[in-house]
Amino acid sequence: MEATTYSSSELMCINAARLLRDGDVVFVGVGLPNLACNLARRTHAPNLQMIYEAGVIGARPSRLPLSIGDPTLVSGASSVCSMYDIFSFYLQRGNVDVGFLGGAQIDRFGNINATVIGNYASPKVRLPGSGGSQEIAAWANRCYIISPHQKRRFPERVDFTTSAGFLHGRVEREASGVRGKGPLVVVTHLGLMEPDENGELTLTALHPGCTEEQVRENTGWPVRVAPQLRRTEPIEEKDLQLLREELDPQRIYLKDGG
Amino acid sequence: MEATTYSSSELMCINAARLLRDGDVVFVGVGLPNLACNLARRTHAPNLQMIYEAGVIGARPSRLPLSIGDPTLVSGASSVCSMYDIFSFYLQRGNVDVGFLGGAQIDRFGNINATVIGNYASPKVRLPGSGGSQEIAAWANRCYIISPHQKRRFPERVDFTTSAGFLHGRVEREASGVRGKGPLVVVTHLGLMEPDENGELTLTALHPGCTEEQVRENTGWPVRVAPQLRRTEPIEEKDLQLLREELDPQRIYLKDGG
Amino acid sequence: MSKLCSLKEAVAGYVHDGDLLYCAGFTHLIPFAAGHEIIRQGRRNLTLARATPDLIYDQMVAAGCAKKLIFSYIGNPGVGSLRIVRSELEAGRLEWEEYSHFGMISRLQAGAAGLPFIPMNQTAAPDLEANNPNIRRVKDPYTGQEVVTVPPLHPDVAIIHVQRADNNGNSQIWGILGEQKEVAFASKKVIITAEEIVEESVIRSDPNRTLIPDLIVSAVCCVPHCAHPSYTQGYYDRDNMFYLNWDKITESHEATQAWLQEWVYGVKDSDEYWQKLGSETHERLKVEPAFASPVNYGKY
Amino acid sequence: MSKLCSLKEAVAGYVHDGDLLYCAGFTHLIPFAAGHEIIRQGRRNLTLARATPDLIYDQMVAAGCAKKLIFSYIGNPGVGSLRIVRSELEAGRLEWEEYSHFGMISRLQAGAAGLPFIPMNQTAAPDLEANNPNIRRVKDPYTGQEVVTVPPLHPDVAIIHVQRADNNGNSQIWGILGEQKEVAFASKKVIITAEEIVEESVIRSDPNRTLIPDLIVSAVCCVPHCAHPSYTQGYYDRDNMFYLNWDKITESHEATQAWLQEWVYGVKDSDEYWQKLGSETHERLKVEPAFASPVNYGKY
Repeated sequence: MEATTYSSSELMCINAARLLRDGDVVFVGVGLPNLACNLARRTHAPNLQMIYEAGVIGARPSRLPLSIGDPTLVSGASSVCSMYDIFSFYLQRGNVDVGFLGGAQIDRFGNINATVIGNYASPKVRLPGSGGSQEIAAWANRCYIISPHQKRRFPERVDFTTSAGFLHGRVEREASGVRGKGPLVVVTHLGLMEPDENGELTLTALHPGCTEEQVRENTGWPVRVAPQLRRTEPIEEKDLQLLREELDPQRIYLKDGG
Repeated sequence: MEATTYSSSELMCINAARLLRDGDVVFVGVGLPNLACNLARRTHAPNLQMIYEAGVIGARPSRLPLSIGDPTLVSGASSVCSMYDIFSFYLQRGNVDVGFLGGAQIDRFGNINATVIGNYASPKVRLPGSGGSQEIAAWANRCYIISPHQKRRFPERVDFTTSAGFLHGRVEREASGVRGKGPLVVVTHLGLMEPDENGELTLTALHPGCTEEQVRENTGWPVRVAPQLRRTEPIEEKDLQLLREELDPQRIYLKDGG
Repeated sequence: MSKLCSLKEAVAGYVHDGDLLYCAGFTHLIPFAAGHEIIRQGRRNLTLARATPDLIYDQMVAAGCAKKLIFSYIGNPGVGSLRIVRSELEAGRLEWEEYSHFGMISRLQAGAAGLPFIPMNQTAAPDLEANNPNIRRVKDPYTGQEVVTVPPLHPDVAIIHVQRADNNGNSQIWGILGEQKEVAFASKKVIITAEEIVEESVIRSDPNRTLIPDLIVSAVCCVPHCAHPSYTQGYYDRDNMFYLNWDKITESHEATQAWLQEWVYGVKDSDEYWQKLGSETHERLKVEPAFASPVNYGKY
Repeated sequence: MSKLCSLKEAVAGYVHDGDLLYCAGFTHLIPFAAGHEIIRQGRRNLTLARATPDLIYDQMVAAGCAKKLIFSYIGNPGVGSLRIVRSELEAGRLEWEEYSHFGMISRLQAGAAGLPFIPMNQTAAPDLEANNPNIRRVKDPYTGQEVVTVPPLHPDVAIIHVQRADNNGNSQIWGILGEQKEVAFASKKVIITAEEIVEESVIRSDPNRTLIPDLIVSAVCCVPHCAHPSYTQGYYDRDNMFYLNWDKITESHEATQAWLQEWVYGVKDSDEYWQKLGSETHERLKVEPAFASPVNYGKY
């Protein structure tokens, strides 16, 4: 049997798609989350409901959306509403099952920084800021994070908490009373990390061919390994084909990121 | 010159129409206020903007609306929005110039009761309640009240303050910080009452043929008469004709009410 | 996933004794057929919430379905008093909770938005606030001034009539929107009654027109003429004559019960009700078409 | 009452040095032509508010119009960083005030509704709140739990691009609605730029489609292709190539200034700009029509 070859973006995308359940209402961002959702909808989750922060519900993009407000999201969608409504009637009200998140830094407790590297008042690097992610991280029932596995992206502690993971530990998030369960899985190009009972991200699965050693080298804290470390399922040719031939034929988001 | 004859409803309606200025944005109720606004729009105020609490803006009803949500209000209107929007984006935001009000009781300080006669918890008569009037009375820039002049309708003090006039005096309303100027004119079938510097309704004008004596007999408090008591302008034939032939040909609202 | 079922099935499955029910529609799109089905199925102890109870709740109260009313205006619109509701309130036989329209609608907005309260500016009118412990105050953290608050309303079930919906429940409304969208999002379950069930492609050709998305809908029922004697913009007119007649009918207990016997218990469903109204009424309520200007979304 | 005027007149009359300006549109309907006209007229010390500053504010900041930015996401959408804004912020040459999208939009909702604040549920993310004194807390008077608040935003002037408007300013939008309506009602003055000025009868045939009513509009300008390189649903596509090019152009100060010279200062108005883009671009951005299903309002 010949080994299937794929990029790390493809690997992360397909593993993210596997986390979605049929009928899920997903708050989608452009890029890999969008590809993952469309892949899931075309395979095991035909009733996936894709919602975009621009106020689009039930989108069925017929081309790859190049921005969060691409007109292809609207043509053929089931509903369009204002941004205030999408954040209040959908997200805050508890109508969103899944949110996808990413950021420049993700820390030991799944907190995300998308705001600044360095000091807030006089930043070394000014990042884009929250956009929708502060509320998605708090109010979506389940959150998934997608990120290449690099040491600078996984520090012990974020410089700025743009979106709450488990703060300093699960009890702290639970005490705050926010409705969502927080980040449940971090999908990287090496494997999956999931929060333990204390909310600390631990390695729970490795992708085929990846090692614990690689994960340790590329994580900014002494990452723990779950007692029952799994292997993720091998990548199937049919998923790659869908991604490459139909969903992102120009390889805009699938060009290798790690 | 032969005297023009008209009903008291016609008299009140035409005098109410005279209070409207061209370009006013009016929060309209059905019945006499609707007729007054349509009369004004067809005569001296062609740019009058009629807004209805159902969420209709710029209505141009082609028949007499029989309810506050008549479909004729929508066909040909410039905009339709939700009730939350009409009360918040229009009325609370300060985009409404004029509100028309009525009620079972109007007292010395222009407070209105549309809720109960007697005690709230076990009422002698249960009236319809506020509807939109609590907020119209507070937030429209100018309010006008239309009511037949009867002693039971003009008590010294209302049984229940559904909508604020000047409360116990103008200073009290001003201290509350509400944006609207309160009831500026009460149009009855005998004349006009306007608040004095203390917010107390005083007789400022009599309709042709009406007397101070009639007003005193039909008011529940010792009503003061303004030093410069005026006569309202005589009713013109052309206004009556518009009302009778075009606006309410079946005399649904113009049948005599006092 | 199709949620299509009969109105009988929807009421049997989703409306229970003791529920807090909101039949939506401000004068427009009032789901009378659903109210009648609830009466036929003999629901009891309902808390009926509506800004304007209108004839639909007068009928349900007359039929003994209700233990409490939440409202902001009780009148027979354009006619006068709502006799049944008024006499039950005056007799102390019906509990109630009262707001201004804005207070009532704000409760729905808070409910739809998932907020624990919503602020409103002061109105200086003291008496309703003094009599309703749900109306409270909070200090604006910027100016220190007080604002008035209401808590969210979360009906157990909302019934919402619309012009057209697809099998899944994506629903489009035009004309007066009232509080339809806010009620749908505020409620735990939503039953859609639609004049027409259309192909998904009709809905998806005009997504901005969709007020209620399928993901909050429990059941979809095809119920033409559901709103009579209120109306459905573009489909039929308001039957003002019925609103006037109801005022007469409800002058006597006997006439009211006889009306319920004949027009609610005595008919199987809304189709039979509509047929019974007769061709003269059908003719009287017909409307000439007037179409919206075309709108091009573009193929992207 | 017609408020029709040229975009040049509207900017001259309603946009002043030092104003708080909100050019609306979430990726859709961004009024680039208005931004360019403001640059040409040399406005200074503006506070620029937008959820996503996008290229329009990157260009205005590059041209020296701005002293402060109020925002919730600074990126070149789908491309990466917004270089000019980012470097000005990092260099400390531009003041800023930052929210999440929901915080920003909530400020507009509060502004539009005439409220002194609006509550939002907690997010547990502490750092933005700790760095922005406008984000505060209030105790929910029902549960005693704290909610987060923001104050209203009241821009001096809003510029809003729409598909079609009448002379008076009644404006219809379809496709992504973003924060257009909230911005319009929150602002002190509103300038409408429209792809098409249509007869009042077109607007009034479909009142539910009207997002912005004439009564809050100060000026109406006919500006076809105003939104390029963003898009107008049904009229032309998003020019993604320009979004990619801007990323290259802004790598150097000289190239950025040269671009402003050629494409903003060097053209008279948006018509000249569009012509200068050339037929290949026009062709590339064309869209095939796809019409909304008909809707019947009825003659009443």
